[in-house]
Amino acid sequence: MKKIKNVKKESTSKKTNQDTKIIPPKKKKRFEIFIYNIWCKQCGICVSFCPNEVLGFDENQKLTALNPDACIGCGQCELRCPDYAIEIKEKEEE
Amino acid sequence: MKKIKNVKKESTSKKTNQDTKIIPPKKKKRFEIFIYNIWCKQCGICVSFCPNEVLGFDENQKLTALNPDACIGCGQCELRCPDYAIEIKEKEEE
Amino acid sequence: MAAKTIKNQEEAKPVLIQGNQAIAEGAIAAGCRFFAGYPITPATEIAEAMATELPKIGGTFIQMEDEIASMGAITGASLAGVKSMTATSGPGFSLKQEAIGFACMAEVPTVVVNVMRAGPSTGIATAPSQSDVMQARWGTHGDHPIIVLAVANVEECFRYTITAFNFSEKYRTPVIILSDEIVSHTREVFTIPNKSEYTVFNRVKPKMPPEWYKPYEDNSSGVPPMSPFGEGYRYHVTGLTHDAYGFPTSKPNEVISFNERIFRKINRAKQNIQIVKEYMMDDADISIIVYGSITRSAISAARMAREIGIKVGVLQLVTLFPFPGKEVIEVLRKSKFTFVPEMNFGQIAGEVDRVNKNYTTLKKVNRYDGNVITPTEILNAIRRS
Amino acid sequence: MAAKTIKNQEEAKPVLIQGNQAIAEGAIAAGCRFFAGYPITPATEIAEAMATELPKIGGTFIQMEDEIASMGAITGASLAGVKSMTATSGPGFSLKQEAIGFACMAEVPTVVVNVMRAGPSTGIATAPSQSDVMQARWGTHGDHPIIVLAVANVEECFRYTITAFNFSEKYRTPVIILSDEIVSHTREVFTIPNKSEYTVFNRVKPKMPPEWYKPYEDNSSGVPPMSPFGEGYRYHVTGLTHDAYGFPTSKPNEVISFNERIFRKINRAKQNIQIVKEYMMDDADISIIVYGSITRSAISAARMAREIGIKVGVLQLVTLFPFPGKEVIEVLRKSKFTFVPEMNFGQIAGEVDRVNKNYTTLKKVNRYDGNVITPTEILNAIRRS
Amino acid sequence: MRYEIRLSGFGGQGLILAGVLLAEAVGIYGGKKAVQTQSYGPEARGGKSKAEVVISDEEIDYPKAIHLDLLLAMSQDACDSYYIDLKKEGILLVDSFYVKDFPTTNTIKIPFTKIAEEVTGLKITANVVALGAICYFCNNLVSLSSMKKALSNRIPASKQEINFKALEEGYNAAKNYKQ
Amino acid sequence: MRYEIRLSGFGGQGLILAGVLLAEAVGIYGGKKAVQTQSYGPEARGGKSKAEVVISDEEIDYPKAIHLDLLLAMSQDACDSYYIDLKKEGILLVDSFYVKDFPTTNTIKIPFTKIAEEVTGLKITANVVALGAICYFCNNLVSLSSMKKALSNRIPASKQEINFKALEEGYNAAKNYKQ
Amino acid sequence: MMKANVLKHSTHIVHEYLRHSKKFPHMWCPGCGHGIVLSAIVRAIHALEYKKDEVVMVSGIGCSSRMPVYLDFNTLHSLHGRALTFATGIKLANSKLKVIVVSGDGDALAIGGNHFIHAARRNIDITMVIMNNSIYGMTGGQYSPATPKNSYATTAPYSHIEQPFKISELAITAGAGFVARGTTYHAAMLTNLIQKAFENSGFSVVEVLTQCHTQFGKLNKRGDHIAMLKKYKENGVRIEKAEKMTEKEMEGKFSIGVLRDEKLPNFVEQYETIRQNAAKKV
Amino acid sequence: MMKANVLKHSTHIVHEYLRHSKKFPHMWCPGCGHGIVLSAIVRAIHALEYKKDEVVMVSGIGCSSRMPVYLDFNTLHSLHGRALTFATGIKLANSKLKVIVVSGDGDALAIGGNHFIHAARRNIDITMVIMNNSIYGMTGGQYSPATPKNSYATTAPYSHIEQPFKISELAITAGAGFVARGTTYHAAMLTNLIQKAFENSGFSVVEVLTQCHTQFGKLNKRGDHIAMLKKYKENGVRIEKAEKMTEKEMEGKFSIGVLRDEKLPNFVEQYETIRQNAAKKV
Ligand SMILES: Cc1ncc(C[n+]2csc(CCOP(=O)(O)OP(=O)(O)O)c2C)c(N)n1
Ligand SMILES: Cc1ncc(C[n+]2csc(CCOP(=O)(O)OP(=O)(O)O)c2C)c(N)n1
Ligand code: SF4
Ligand code: SF4
Ligand code: SF4
Ligand code: SF4
Ligand code: SF4
Ligand code: SF4
Ligand SMILES: [Mg+2]
Ligand SMILES: [Mg+2]
Repeated sequence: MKKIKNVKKESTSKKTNQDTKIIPPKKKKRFEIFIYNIWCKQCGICVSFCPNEVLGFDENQKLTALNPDACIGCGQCELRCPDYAIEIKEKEEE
Repeated sequence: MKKIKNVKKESTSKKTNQDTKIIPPKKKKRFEIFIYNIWCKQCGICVSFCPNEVLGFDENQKLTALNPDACIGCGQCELRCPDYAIEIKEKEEE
Repeated sequence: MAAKTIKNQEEAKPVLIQGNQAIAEGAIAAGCRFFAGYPITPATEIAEAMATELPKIGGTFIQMEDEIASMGAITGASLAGVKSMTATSGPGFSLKQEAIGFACMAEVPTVVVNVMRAGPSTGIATAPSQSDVMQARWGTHGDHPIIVLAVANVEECFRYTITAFNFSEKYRTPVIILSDEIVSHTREVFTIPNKSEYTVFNRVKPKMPPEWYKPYEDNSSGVPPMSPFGEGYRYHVTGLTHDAYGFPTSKPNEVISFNERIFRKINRAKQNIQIVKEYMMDDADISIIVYGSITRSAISAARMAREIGIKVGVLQLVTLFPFPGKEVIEVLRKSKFTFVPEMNFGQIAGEVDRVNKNYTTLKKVNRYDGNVITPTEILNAIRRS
Repeated sequence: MAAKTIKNQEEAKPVLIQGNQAIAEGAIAAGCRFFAGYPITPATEIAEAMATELPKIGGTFIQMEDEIASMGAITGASLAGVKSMTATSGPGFSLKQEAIGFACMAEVPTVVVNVMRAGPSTGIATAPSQSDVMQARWGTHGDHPIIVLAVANVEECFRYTITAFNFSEKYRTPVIILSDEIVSHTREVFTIPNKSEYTVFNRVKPKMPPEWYKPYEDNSSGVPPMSPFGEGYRYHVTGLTHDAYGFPTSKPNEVISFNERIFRKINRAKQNIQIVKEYMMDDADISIIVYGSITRSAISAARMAREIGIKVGVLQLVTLFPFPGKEVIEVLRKSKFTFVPEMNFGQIAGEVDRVNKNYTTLKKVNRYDGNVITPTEILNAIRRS
Repeated sequence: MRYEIRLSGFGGQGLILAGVLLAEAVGIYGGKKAVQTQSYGPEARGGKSKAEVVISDEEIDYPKAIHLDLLLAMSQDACDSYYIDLKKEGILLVDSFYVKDFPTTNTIKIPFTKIAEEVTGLKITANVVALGAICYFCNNLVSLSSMKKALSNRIPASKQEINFKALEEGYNAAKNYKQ
Repeated sequence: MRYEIRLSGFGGQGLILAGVLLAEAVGIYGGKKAVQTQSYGPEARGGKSKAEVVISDEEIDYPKAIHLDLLLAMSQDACDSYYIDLKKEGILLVDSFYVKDFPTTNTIKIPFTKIAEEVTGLKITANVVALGAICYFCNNLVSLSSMKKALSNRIPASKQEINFKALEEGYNAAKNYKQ
Repeated sequence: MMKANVLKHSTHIVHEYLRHSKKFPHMWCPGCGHGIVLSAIVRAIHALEYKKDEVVMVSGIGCSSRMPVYLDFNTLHSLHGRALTFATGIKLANSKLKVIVVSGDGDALAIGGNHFIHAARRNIDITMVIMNNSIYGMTGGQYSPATPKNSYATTAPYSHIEQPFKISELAITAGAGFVARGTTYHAAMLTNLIQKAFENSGFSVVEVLTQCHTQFGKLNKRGDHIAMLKKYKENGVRIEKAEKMTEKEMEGKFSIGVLRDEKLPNFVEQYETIRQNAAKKV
Repeated sequence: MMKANVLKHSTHIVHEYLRHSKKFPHMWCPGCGHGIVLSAIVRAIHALEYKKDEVVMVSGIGCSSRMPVYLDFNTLHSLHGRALTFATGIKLANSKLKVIVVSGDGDALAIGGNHFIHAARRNIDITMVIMNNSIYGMTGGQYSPATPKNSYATTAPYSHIEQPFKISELAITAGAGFVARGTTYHAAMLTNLIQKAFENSGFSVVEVLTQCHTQFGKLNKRGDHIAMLKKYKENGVRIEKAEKMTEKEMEGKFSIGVLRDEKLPNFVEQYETIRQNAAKKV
């Protein structure tokens, strides 16, 4: 089980998904997004239900964090990923 | 299927069974009681639930109409006889 | 791709058709108008084809809650006068055994298809096998005969499904059709024959007045006429051992005569029931006895052997039970070696062995890894001998 | 009269006990602590005895919703480490076939008793028969070996139920005990042996660290050690064809090695498994090959024959499968005639016939009217020959 | 020496229990071999019922009765059906409370059910009364005392006394029986 | 003459349909014998998928492919697994959109999926594009016109046009192919 | 509507429907409730004026399942638990037949429980009479899925620990359009309930509480069949009345009468539509 | 009580429970809901701090039933429809084990329907998660007992005419002490429902609506797995709210949450009493 740390981190912040209430982090936390591409089946569930449109596919149909900085660490992607192929970790204080 | 016409007809009238409402026949009808002893298993159900205690067993454990005249033709015995061994017929006008 | 290729039987146009679809077509051609089943790989396409086709022609398809229920339903439908079929694979076939025994006992014509897959148990659902052969003969409790046919290609799927219905109607018995994953899923070009090209047999109904009818009365054929429910011949059907009226009995003479009759009705018709096919047997001194999809490999192998100068012939058993012992013995007698290739550990080989009273040397060629036996494998076995 | 005669096993007092109760006693003696069943004549008393006895000694009895559920439950209980049994008769035995096949595939020790009654189908529930013999061997789909024992009297009911458990534990396989209405309902005086008089075998558990454990790994015996669920060896059990880890596979080499191993583990232990008993065979020139309750008639018949100067011997097959061909052949070789009396149309006779390569003249003595074969019938058959 | 006994009548008369008691008296307390069988069946729903006991000094191979040495018939139906299985010199013992037609003049007629009702007040002890009679007729096979042992093993202490009484009355009735 | 073709890739690429079409084109509209088989299995849940067509002038006994004359591989996985079954002189035809490692330098690489997307806008027509290429390489076995007949028998009229286009593009791509 | 006279000449009517080729009395124990159920069924059929030829009676295995052999209909004594599966085939093969399944609590709900809930779900036009005697009568007194908790059975010698099914309620939840409960004491009412069950097109269930004194009664000291019938009389409360009673008042009692009567589309009529749609696609 | 963090580090937790000896990704189609159910189960078990060694997961046959092979528990992939029977034996043989059955709508309710209602009636301490995708996924799209009326399936090419079971309601009527319904969209809630199911001692059922876009979705034009998840989101109404809504308001919607949670005496604890009583009689 190779954990592939996703490197693409374009920080275009997008409007939040209306369906989900977002509590703005009291203290701005930052999150790292790990995608295990060997396991990921590109189903797009995490993409669809991410409240902040953090995720998307690249031109090779690979899942990518398009807006990693927008991630609020809500864990919705992990909860619904049918293939346990995405993981969110709070960033260590730099 | 031999139909044995029961001949015992002692006419001791008894008090009516309290559990069952008896509508006294408007015009006094009389009934004949046929017991098919070859089929009868002497279970006693007809005896127990006859509203007028018409039926009983003789000394040989054979089912008998002890009080044939008390029969009101309600048909309860026929309805519950598990062996279809008793039949009530209205008597022809004599 | 299920229903697309199933054509109305009037047009005689070639179609590319799967074994499973050909079984459905054969059933419909034989007059089957009721199908009850439960999905299972690799038999499901039969149900799917029947679900599509039967309502078009006034028939009925129902998916039951399990295989037992399916067997019960087809038996009921047949009692009500409608030719009926179910189809399954090993696990479902195991479940049906009690109800198959009932149909044998009550003498209800039904056709049961078992598309064999690799076992034991759940095994490999998508791999072919021939390991339910002995089960088809002995899967039920109690002693009774049964008719088992094995099909080898699309054309046989069609043809012998009709035969299965005919036997079931003629002898008032369930008939088992054994197919396998290869036969059932292989698509071949096939032209559905015209009605004039096959015969359909319908059960004999009673002609006497109802008061005279004894639904289980013996006669010269051993097969009493059968009245569908609802046509004035009210009678009793039971899985208990019964007398000529169908009423339960335990009187030894009645029990014996019932049990002997159900054997006799099959045994006396053996001639008619036991279907075998010979290929290149005339001058053969080595024989292959084979059935089902492996027949194709055997014929290829025989051809290949003859190319290198070995005179090999093939005896294909279409009827597995009642076991065509006479025909097999004839072949054994003229063979130096007889090969029995099977996708199991040697089930029909055991039957051949029983009748082989030192006539020839028997050699088994077995495969049980979920793959079909190739012509080369058989050829190599022959060359080694 | 069910539970009354079942005594605590410490006291060695003679009791009048039915075959069915002796089976229950034997099971308990063998360490059986779980029974799941569904009532059926003539096997019900086994369940009733277990319902009474098991809770007394910390075991569990459960009446399930049907026979399939019973077979599932005992397989589950055995996986959790508890020796388990179920008991039924023909109709229930037919229903269990799929689940028996699962236990063979997953190699779960279980004991299944079939008290045979007259079939086919519902037949005569209260009459004896021996017509499920071939079903015991071939009732499941897929190819696998199985161990089948047949008991003849109360003492054997007790003794061979222990043997059945021992075989099941030793070879990780279901073992079928065939009894019949006569054996099961006949009461005889029997003294339940002391624990020191029989041996009880318990399955071998793994000793290696869990990381090393492969639940289906081959070894010299072909029987991998078995860990109960919950003891630290977490593994996977499936009815799919599986690899050494128990994981589904369709890789031909893994499939082959699994299938061959389950045959090998039984075949290599044949010597141990095949139990036969000889009576008066030493100087016999006529033999009777027999099993189950008819053994008693056969022995009587042999005695009667010797009284009139005919040297008859008896070979009783306790183990029906794996079929003790070697022992049978030995007897066939020295017999002018061999008789195979059975309460069916000749099922074991067919197996004897297979191995009889012109050694002797085989004669069947069959009865299928719901009555037992008497000594006189066998004697008469012998005298006619 | 093989001795075959059949106890027959209708369902509910306790004939199977009687068979078990007889087999236990002989086999456990009497020092001989005994094997007991019975017929089950829908008959059990009020129809015929029968139990058999085969007694021998040696091992008993065949457990079913073939030629009866003693037939106990406690119903007319049973008497009619099973008389044919009786040996020529066999004993036919009937409950004359129920059996009115006798197939042979040698029939031993004792009204077991009547005796039962008289001495215990319970018709259903007729089976034990009959066992008493059998103890008399087969005294070389089964003694009253081993039958009592069998009874006390099976029957709750509270009911022992009336059963012993029934047994003894049966024995006495047989002893005093005059054709 | 026996000619064996295997169409392989992953589930969802329509390879079984392609196999059926090829067999129909050959066997119904092309005047030769054709037998089509396929592999089912849990593989169908997104994994490998394959269909085989065996073509011959005579009756075909053995219906499975043994030594492939032509292998179509539309995924890397399929290419890797099945290449071994290819005859020495057999044709390896890959969808270069998915297959990037080639087991032999003789590989014929055509980006079927890319072509499909370009000409029909639908990746799932890649199977038909590949069939077009096969019509070219096996023109002695199957003609474009019989393939078109097969297509029009199976495919709703509304989709016929784009499928014909896909087919032709595949044929042309093969024709214009240069190693 | 019930013919006025079916409650009046019951024996005469029943005799008309018995098989004269069968030996009577039947095999049931003296006083067994199954015989009473038989006559209620016959009266209902007589009232409906069904022809004997169009009636098919199907059963499984059990004492209750012995019923068909005695009746002059088309009769099928099938396998333990499977009566509904055979009946389904019969009904679908010839929808003009009136198909009635008679079953015991064990037959219908132990081994046959799955077919029961599926027949209800499918709403196939079959009338089913379940003779619930809370026990396996035929095999000699083992517990059934209807055996009340804390009862005794030969397989529950220390008392029974499982809850019983609420049979009628289960039928309703599973989808049956008509569900009623009666008893053998209420023999006249039972006739009526069975008639209504036939009249409802769809899967119709009548649960009948019936005495097995031989097994259940004896093992549980419930007295003889008469004592058991008296209990039915005492504790059976008409549903109209029961609905107005509190849970406490209903303790130890049970409701009788029609529990559900709704016309739902049945399988056969819907399949006819399927046939028409399919025929268009030829 | 749920450990606070199980909803937060789901992937990490799930990976801890996967079998490293198995090849991933698993065999389910991309986007199949069964994978989501797996993670909800793992989170619940993790929250309960069960040891892997004490958990036994049993399944039948179907796509859903492939779950056990991936998880590092004691796992049993049994026969189609029979998981509960095996689980019953396991639980009774060693009552300390935590036994969970995972099943599909076909496995649990078609062939397995009888074991389902009997396990509920018996109230045996097993937790059962039913993945209801309204179809037979594994065999390629035949109708199941949960397929809604008027849908399409490969065996209902002209539309389906049978009513579906109300699975949760059936479980309640059959006697289950704990019954809940969830969806794969409501993944956090699902974790909680499963945890509660484990906590209830007795037969506990969680019905999960889960998407099979490959078969059911495709045959019924329901769009892809994402569209199906969105429908769950739209139409799933928490039971607390649903109870206050009118039937009309609930049209096309369904309630989710805990439908029943009662402590009923379970089989194992009652059998212990039987053992004590029996031991006295030795
Ligand atoms: C497959 C199968 N299993 C078991 C039996 C044995 N058996 C016959 S009837 C019966 C139970 C009958 O109970 P019920 O249906 O309640 O009928 P009752 O006798 O109480 O009327 C059983 C278990 C059988 N005949 N077939
Ligand atoms: C006895 C038996 N019958 C039929 C099958 C074939 N079969 C395998 S899975 C399945 C249905 C699965 O449906 P479901 O339980 O809903 O699971 P899903 O695949 O939808 O998750 C069937 C019918 C089988 N394996 N065994
Ligand atoms: S945790 Fe996942 S779902 Fe939540 S915002 Fe981050 S990427 Fe999106
Ligand atoms: S939900 Fe999981 S499998 Fe699907 S795209 Fe996202 S990471 Fe990949
Ligand atoms: S009809 Fe019957 S029940 Fe009524 S009074 Fe007369 S005898 Fe009594
Ligand atoms: S109810 Fe019938 S069987 Fe019973 S005693 Fe009366 S007539 Fe006889
Ligand atoms: S045992 Fe019970 S159910 Fe059977 S006939 Fe007797 S009373 Fe009726
Ligand atoms: S077929 Fe359906 S249930 Fe099966 S894995 Fe695919 S989406 Fe899931
Ligand atoms: Mg009952
Ligand atoms: Mg499903």
